[in-house]
Amino acid sequence: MAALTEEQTLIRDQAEAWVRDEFPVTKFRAMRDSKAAGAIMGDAWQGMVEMGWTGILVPEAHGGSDLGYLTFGLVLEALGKNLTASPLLASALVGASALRLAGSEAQQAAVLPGVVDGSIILSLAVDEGARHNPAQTACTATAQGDGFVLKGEKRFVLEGMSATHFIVPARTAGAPGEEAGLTLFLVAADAAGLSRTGLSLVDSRGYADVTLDNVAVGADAVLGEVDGAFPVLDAVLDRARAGLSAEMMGTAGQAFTMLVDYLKTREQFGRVIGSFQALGHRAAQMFTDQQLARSCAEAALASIDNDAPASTVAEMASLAKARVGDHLHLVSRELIQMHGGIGMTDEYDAGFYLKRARALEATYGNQAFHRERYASLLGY
Amino acid sequence: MAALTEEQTLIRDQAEAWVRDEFPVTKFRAMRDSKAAGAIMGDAWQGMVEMGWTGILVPEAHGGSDLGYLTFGLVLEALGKNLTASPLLASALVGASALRLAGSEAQQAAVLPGVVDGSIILSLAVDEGARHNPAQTACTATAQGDGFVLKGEKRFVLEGMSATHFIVPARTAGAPGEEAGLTLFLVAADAAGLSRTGLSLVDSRGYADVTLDNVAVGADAVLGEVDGAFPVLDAVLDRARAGLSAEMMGTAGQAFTMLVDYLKTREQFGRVIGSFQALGHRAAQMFTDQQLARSCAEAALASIDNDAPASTVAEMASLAKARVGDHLHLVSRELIQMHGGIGMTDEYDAGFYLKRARALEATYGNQAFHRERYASLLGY
Amino acid sequence: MSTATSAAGDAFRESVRSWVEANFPPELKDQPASMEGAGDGDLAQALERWRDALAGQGWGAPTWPKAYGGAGLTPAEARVISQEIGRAGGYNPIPLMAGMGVTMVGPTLLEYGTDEQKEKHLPGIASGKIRWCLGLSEPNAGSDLAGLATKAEDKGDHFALNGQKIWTSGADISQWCGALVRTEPQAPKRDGLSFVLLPMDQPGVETRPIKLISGASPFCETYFNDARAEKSDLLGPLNKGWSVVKRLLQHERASQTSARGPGAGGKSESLYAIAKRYAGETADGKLEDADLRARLTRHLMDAEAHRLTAERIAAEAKGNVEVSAAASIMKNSATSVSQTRSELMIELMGYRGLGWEGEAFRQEELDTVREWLWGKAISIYGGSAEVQNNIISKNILGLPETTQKG
Amino acid sequence: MSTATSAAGDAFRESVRSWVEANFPPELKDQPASMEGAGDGDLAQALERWRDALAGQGWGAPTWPKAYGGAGLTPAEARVISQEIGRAGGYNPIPLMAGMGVTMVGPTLLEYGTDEQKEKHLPGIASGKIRWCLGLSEPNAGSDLAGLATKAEDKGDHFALNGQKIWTSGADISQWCGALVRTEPQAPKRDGLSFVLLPMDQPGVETRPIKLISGASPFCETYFNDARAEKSDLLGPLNKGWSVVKRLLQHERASQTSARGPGAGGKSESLYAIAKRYAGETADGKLEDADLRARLTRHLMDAEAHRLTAERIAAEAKGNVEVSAAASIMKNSATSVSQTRSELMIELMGYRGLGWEGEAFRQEELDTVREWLWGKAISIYGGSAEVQNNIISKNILGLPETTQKG
Repeated sequence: MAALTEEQTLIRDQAEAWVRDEFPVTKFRAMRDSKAAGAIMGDAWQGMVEMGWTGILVPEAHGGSDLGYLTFGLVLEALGKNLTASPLLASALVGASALRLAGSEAQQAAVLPGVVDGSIILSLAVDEGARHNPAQTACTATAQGDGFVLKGEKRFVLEGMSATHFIVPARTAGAPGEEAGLTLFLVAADAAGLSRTGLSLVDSRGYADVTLDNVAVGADAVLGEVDGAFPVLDAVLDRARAGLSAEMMGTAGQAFTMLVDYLKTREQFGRVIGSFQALGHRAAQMFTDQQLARSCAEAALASIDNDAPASTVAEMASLAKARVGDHLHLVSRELIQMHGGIGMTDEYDAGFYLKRARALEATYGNQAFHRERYASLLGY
Repeated sequence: MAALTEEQTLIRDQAEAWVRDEFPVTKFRAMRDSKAAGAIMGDAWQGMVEMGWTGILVPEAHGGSDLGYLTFGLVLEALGKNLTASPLLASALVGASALRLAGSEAQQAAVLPGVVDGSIILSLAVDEGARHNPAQTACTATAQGDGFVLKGEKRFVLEGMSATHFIVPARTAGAPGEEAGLTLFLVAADAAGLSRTGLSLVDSRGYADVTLDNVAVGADAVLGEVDGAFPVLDAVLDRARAGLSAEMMGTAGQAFTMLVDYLKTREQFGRVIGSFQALGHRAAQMFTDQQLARSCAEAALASIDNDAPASTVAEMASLAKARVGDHLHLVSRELIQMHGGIGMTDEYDAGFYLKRARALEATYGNQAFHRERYASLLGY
Repeated sequence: MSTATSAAGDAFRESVRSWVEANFPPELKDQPASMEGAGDGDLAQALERWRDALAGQGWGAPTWPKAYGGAGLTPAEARVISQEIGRAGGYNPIPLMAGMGVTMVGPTLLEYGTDEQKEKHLPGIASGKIRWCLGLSEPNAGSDLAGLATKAEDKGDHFALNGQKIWTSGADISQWCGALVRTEPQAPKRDGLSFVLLPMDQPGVETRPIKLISGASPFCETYFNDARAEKSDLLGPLNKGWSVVKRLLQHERASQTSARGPGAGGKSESLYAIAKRYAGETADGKLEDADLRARLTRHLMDAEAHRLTAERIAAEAKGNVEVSAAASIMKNSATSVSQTRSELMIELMGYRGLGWEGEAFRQEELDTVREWLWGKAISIYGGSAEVQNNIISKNILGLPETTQKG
Repeated sequence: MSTATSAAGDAFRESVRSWVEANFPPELKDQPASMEGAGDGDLAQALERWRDALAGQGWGAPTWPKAYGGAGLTPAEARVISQEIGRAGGYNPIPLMAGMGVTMVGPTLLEYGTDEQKEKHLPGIASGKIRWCLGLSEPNAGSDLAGLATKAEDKGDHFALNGQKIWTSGADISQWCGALVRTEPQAPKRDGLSFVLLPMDQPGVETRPIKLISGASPFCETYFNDARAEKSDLLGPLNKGWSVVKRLLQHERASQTSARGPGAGGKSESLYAIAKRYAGETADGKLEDADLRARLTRHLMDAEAHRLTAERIAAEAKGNVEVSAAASIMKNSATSVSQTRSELMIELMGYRGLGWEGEAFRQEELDTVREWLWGKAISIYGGSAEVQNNIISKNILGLPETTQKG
């Protein structure tokens, strides 16, 4: 872990204790088994609001603490460990970032206090196909009177059932595939013409497909510049990717802890299996990989806090998402393999980590997407 | 090894015995240390001629035995084991294949008997840059009178110093990068305007750069069709690649044998190191990989013998060259690593295998080249 | 390399073909194989007719002696039968209906069984009427079978079994079970084990299905509470069950090397077409996702190398279904090809490759997800990848014994 | 994350900068560092002047106490000195001139040496005038130092050494050697070893350079025939040499984690530019070889991850040059980055990356080949990759002892 301030250490320790004591994986299991609509773990959300996590990225003027992305990452890492399901990342990181980067002072004042007190839940509805590709946005926003009419489909929207408002990139000009011509809109979930359908994915989180069937919005729904949203959308997504990498480090970290614990206790052939050198070396390589991946995740968060140029943040975010994604993939697969048969059973938690790993990998661009982006950013 | 005929078994056993008894790696070392021009191991070439290996791909009418590529592969595999250096592949496989596939009956009658008795040594002078790319051929052949004048540079020509004749693809039409417009020429090494310079590469073989400075040749120097040589050149190269894969299996096989022998005898920490499970598992994975690679090499040779369609031969040849290349790479690296310090010394043979592996990989297209080609052949 | 087919072979193939034409129920054409057979009424009846017709020929286990329900054919002839049935759009349901009977229990019985045992058990397997399961693993003995704890106490004419087995595939629908049990508690770990056969329909046997990460499964936990196995159903000598099971597992590996399931073979040939559909293609027809394309190519090469190796091993063995040293290699290779393919499928499908249930997803998308998850077991069961590597390094390469005793 | 530089720090940096400006011989600007120092006459003289100037400040080993030739500075201040010298286009030649002295022998002497030993040996190291080598490995004890056979017999006031060492880097040009020798033949393997210091210029010591697969090398075989080491030059307690050397090797690992050489760092930033030059680029500026490009990206990401990890570890340690548990991780990561980079270089250069000698190749191409071959040693020396993985699994992860005793 990076060299932390006293305040950061306090927040991390609090988050880790809360997750450990209040939200063991049994709570995730219970939520999954109940198939709760929106897939928010009951009392988790209120607890997060109370601890002030929803305000970490919100300016003090709007009721937040403005502590920055590395701090937010510490909380997300703790939550990732026991798979705590909530709209924290979608609303208080991605949504709040969009408002701060693109919203006017009035828009921020109208929305951010609600994000902090948990009454507003934001979600960025960006993907339209099964694979992440913001430039391919086809959803249209046609000018009508003072405002716009939105038409299109947004797929696999994170926390789509629990969101009270969506941030919707839509095309005011240009054609799918072009970066120019996009505009961001803030759309209430209960707007006329908006409908949503919950989806059941392997990780049991609250995804939804959102249909915009001629949804009329006013001019004040536009976040930032008309036609020129791509750079700010990309910046918001890079913050999302960096934050997600921190959550993924938590998920991978817990999986690795479970794996090492098992190696220390499971006996086969009259020996604890961790004493088999082939397994020990694989564990050592995973640990080395973990250290490298952690550095990438932290560097991405820090680059945002340090106001690094957008291109640097983009490089770091893609590096983190790809490198941590590979790490999580490795560890979650080995978690099953080293557990053997027991790891295959639904009774055991290992499968949750494998499933969640793949969903996290796919979100906001998978490893292949970010390796390609990294190469393009470096210019080869 | 594939199910062999009695004759094939005999030839293989003879080749293996010859290599083991007459050409241990010490002979390769002596040749390297002497920096012999042309890098043919003294008496090896005459021995090969006597055993009839130079005629394995030559029709009986021209003094050969016409036993096919799988049989030739058995010999090459044996030669690969102890790094026996000779122009056998360049002349009696690549050169003979070019004559058979592209040469007229008269041309075959003029050249092939010399290939069989060793008095003619052929070499395909194809590459012009550091990386294999036949379509990029820039060397020109301009019509003049009945014949042509060749101008250009051929680089890293196999056995370029010992060759008596070169088979030269040159451009009679089109531009570098295009497959159309190539023609094959048979050019004597002592032709006016042809000069060559020996190169010292890591594997101590006889490469040369060949310069064609307005070399005039007659119309009878054209092998096959004017302007339309690319398909036949590709077919010749696929035979070269399949044959090379067999040689590479031999080199990798011997490296693996050395590795396993070392694991069985070297002691560290009071135990034979092969008893360390981490090393044992790596050896097991190498052995598995060896079996897979062998199948590809044999299938490529067999597809030629079975007159499979050119596209199938191309697929199999690329599969073999890529897959065997990866295998050889893995084994030659692990050979050094598992030997530790001793493997790093020039006194020990391990380094020869590492160096030869990289040269073999680069020849007629490396793994990346053939993976790309395989994908293109399959159509994605 | 050329396969010269003899005249006799051609005649045999023709006779098989006309028999299949006459007997294969047309309603079964291109029906998917499933472990439970066709669920539907009409299809189930057709399947039973088909099973009985095959059994009548001795083709449920064609290489077994006629006396035991087989047809006394060569492995090459058996392959002709499979090919001809496949040609007609069908499959042989008996190996599926018999559970572990045809592939594992039968061959082991042929080798170790007494004449009475063969007469008693083999015909039921060869006819597909008796389904067998195997009681090998236990919760505390996964890869390490020598650590088994289930006891079999000598009660004169029978053994009384007490303990728990796990991963007994199909135990809840099987009629018989082959179980590895401890008959000599004092002996060193693998010396006191015996292999017994027992009927599942008895008060002392209880089964509980196991839910897996991929959902419902054929696996069970099986509990023995004074379960009864007759002395006459002891297979092989007393306290020599280890040798019997080693052989049994070799038969298992041999049957697993074909990389069926979500792995190699026919399906993987069009993997890049699926990839193009989900990930798009460039103007010149290449897969849009260059990084994925590079890994896809490596996978397709590995899959082809695996297929060629299976062919090569078969050719080298000249048609004998010898349980060879190659089994461990092929098991690991098949596993790797199969799991990599699943991972690539999930990746290229993006979110559509992460659906658990619901109408938002196509059935084949949901199937792909379940196959991906289920496929994680392939490197665990039937001797884990690690166990296979131990076998290769020790038995094939001759590396010295590791500290491990497995 | 912000590095608030204190006012005091700024003042120190300024004083260093002006000292360097005044003392750095301009003819040494941007000269390459080499183990032997500049070969040429004028440059050699300038280098000696520069060495003596640095030594006068105690900056050969700035963190050592002033009493022993150091400057008593903090690690942070030492880094400022390095940075300022680098800024002027120079480097500090003393750590190179002292062989293993500054990086390994010195820190160990500071920890284990008596006051007399420190006084006797440290100033020579800190001034760059005495070059040290280490006699650790032997032909039959590579990764397993506990298996050493070189004996040191007690002769009253001195030990008589007999045996053979290998991989003694720079032995043929060193003045002193630190050697791990067996002083108690009866004791269990690692209990009977002692660490002694001895001068190389004596009749009982012979050296023979070792030729490597990459050509000539700094390594030697070193033979002791009744070589003499004074009793007063025994470092640490008798028969406790194992602990001394363990510490010594931790210092070695700490000095190796920076992935210098052909590996990461500045050079790798333009690897793709080199790749484009050799392999070409597409119309839209991508590397022509798509398969290579995909692997290059993974490598560049790994290299950047390694660099960030080195930074992170330094930040977490708050500037202390603590020999940390991270050393094994960083050693393996640095090795992997460095070797992968070399392999990629060789691959992308095609035949031009396979030249051994001759005018057909550019010097940097030939250097790349030699670096590739030499680089294979990085995963072997200083504790092989396997030994590091043992350390990580046992000491860091706390996995139970394997059968191995190392």
